[in-house]
Amino acid sequence: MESDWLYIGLFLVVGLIIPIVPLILSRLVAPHKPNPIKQSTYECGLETVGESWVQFKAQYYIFALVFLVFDVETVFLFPWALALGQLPLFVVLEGVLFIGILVAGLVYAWRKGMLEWA
Amino acid sequence: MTASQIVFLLSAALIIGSALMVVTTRKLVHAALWLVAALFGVAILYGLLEAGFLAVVQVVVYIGAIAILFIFAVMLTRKEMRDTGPQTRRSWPLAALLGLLVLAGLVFLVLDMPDVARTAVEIPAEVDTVGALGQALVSPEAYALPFEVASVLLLAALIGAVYIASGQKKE
Amino acid sequence: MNIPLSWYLILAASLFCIGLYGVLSRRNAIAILLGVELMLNAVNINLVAFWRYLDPAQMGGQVFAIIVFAVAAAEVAVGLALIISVYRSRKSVVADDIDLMKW
Amino acid sequence: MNLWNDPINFIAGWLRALLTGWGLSLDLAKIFIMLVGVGVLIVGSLVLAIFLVWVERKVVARFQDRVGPNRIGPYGLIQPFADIIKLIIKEDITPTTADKVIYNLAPVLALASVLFLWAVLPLASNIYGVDLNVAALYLVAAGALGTLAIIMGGWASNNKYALLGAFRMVATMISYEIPMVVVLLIPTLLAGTMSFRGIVESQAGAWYVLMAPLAMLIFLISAVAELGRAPFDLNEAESEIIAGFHIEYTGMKFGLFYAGELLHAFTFGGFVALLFFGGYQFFGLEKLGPLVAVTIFLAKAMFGYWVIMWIKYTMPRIRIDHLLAFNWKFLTPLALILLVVTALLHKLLAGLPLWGITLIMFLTNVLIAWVTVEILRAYGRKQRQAEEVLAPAGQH
Repeated sequence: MESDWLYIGLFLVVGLIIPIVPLILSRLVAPHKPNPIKQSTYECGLETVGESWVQFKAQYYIFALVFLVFDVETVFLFPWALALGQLPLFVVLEGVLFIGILVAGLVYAWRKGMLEWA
Repeated sequence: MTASQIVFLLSAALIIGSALMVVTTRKLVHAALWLVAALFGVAILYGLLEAGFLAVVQVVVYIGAIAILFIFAVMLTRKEMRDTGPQTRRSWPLAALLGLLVLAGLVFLVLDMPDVARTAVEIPAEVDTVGALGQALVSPEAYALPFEVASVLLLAALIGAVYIASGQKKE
Repeated sequence: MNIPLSWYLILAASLFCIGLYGVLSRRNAIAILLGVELMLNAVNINLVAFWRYLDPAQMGGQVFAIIVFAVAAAEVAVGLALIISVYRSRKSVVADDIDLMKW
Repeated sequence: MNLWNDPINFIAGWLRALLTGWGLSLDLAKIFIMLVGVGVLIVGSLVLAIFLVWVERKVVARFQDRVGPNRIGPYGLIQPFADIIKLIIKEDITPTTADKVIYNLAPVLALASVLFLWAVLPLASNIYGVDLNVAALYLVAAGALGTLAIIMGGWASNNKYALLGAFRMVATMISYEIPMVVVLLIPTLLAGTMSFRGIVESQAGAWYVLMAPLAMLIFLISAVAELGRAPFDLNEAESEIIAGFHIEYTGMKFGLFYAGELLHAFTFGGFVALLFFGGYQFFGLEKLGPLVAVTIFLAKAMFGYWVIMWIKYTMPRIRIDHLLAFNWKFLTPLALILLVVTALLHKLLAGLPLWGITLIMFLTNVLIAWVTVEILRAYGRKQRQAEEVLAPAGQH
């Protein structure tokens, strides 16, 4: 058990370090001749127009919101799915009720037109 | 000094350092990313405490969902990339003082607790904590009610948040 | 597994106080919510540490931690939605400026 | 314990004896052996990624009726190495307005989030990184880090097209994560465990694709969306937003994103094989030896990868509103219904023989698919009628 997590920890560290190696290699080998035009942001080959910080649609945020709630709820379902085998039928119905409440939220958002790209 | 103590101290340093950056850095996107680092440190602690399920859930929920939502919100409420103006209230020294006082009080309480230097009992190898968690969460004798209530809470949050964020479309 | 319980508790206490400082000192409402997240995580560390150190056979601590996840998600969802809604009408996310309801 | 039947333990035992012989303590030797294992797995998967560059180029050429790389080495096999050398010696340009640290961190995290997945992939019954008891959620967690990498890259470039691309990509990825997690619950539920080895072992009787073919389809679709490949590649819709979140990345940093994408596609092919096609099992053939099992697994993963490529090079791109509507109004409800039905059937049919369970579940899936198609057809008809009322024929 503990050694499992030790392995994961080592994996995370090594997995983060190894992708850096080609970057360092590239830094050593590649030419480096910066100039202002090269280093300006790229925009279809034209000069950059206006602020690079654009206000984007609030709809992205609505989807992220719905996602957050669903993400937490599906995470709750994992212990339920694991315990399913050892438990009586009405516990399964408990999970079904849980999913039903989840779907009610989805239906609400749908009916309110929140899932449209308005 | 054993291996797990070293891991604990490293992740504690990560958590405290990133948390300090969260509350002091000027750029809000950076603050959100430092929050991700702090939360990742907490996930390491859960791994150390052999609560594997919580460790991955921490990453899935906090880093995968909550941090993303924060970054979205920061970018939605900003006109430009750089944050301008003072980021703290004028009364920040008072807040710092209060924080330190609370910390001192809590540390005093913790050290005063009986048997606080205890070490953990071994979890027997055959005990499946993830399975036991599932059993506890859905069996009616244990936590079935909080389980259902949580879903109602999330439903309420979803409805409320979607209603507020979408703005009244009447106008 | 030879870390004393007090280490976890002190770490959680410091994290809580840093979060508290963030909540009290920040002007931006989103930054205040970031501080609240830190405080919730401090609580969770305590819950899980007590579960591990007192009685791992009882899953109470972990279940509570999971409920805290749900509460944190709900709090972030509603809190950020409020902030965005206020930003739309007042073009500001500074907590002090949001003083519509003074009574 | 011999080299043929249990190579990992054989080599580990040999290394342990060697290291303790040199005077290392047992714990240190264990950590060192783990480190060697981790290194071999990661370097192996990166070498695989290099090979995948060649596969991808060759296959897309065939789809487009070309020959593909064929100049360097037999069948152009050396071509990816030439590509890498080119990427390394290219000048690395960082925009002056970029947020340097985050800008440089993003590609590393993007590739690393894919590499992390290899820690839990069981290549054979005794060749795997770690048999985690929460592996299914670990898969989701690694995906969350990938999402973070994209938003970091898009934001740090300080380029509006990059930011827009990142937002589209992240909206797609998080949306399609929901049906993916829901259908991940189905093998978890059927196997009664989240460990991937447990899921593979429990498919010894019948592959889950027979019990839950719809779940397999949903997983495949959401995996493609998660990868950001066509038809879900609006992050890099060249005609609209140049190249998505990695516009500003050049040289090896772009290479990391690219390698990450290819390896991610292959890895998800592996996960489809693992969750629904019996992983390293193939009608008892895997018992010949672990190396045979690894070959079986990689072949299945390659098949999954090929299907993902097939989809990519056949389908046109979908518009973002259609894409999100497809997820939230179709895929997510369907996945939830499927989960409820599977859970109930799994519980009710517990006493039956395996073939009975499999048959009933398969038929139920077919029924659900049929009902869904009928509902969609009725909906489509209604939509068309509404369109015709609005715009009578001849007036377009």
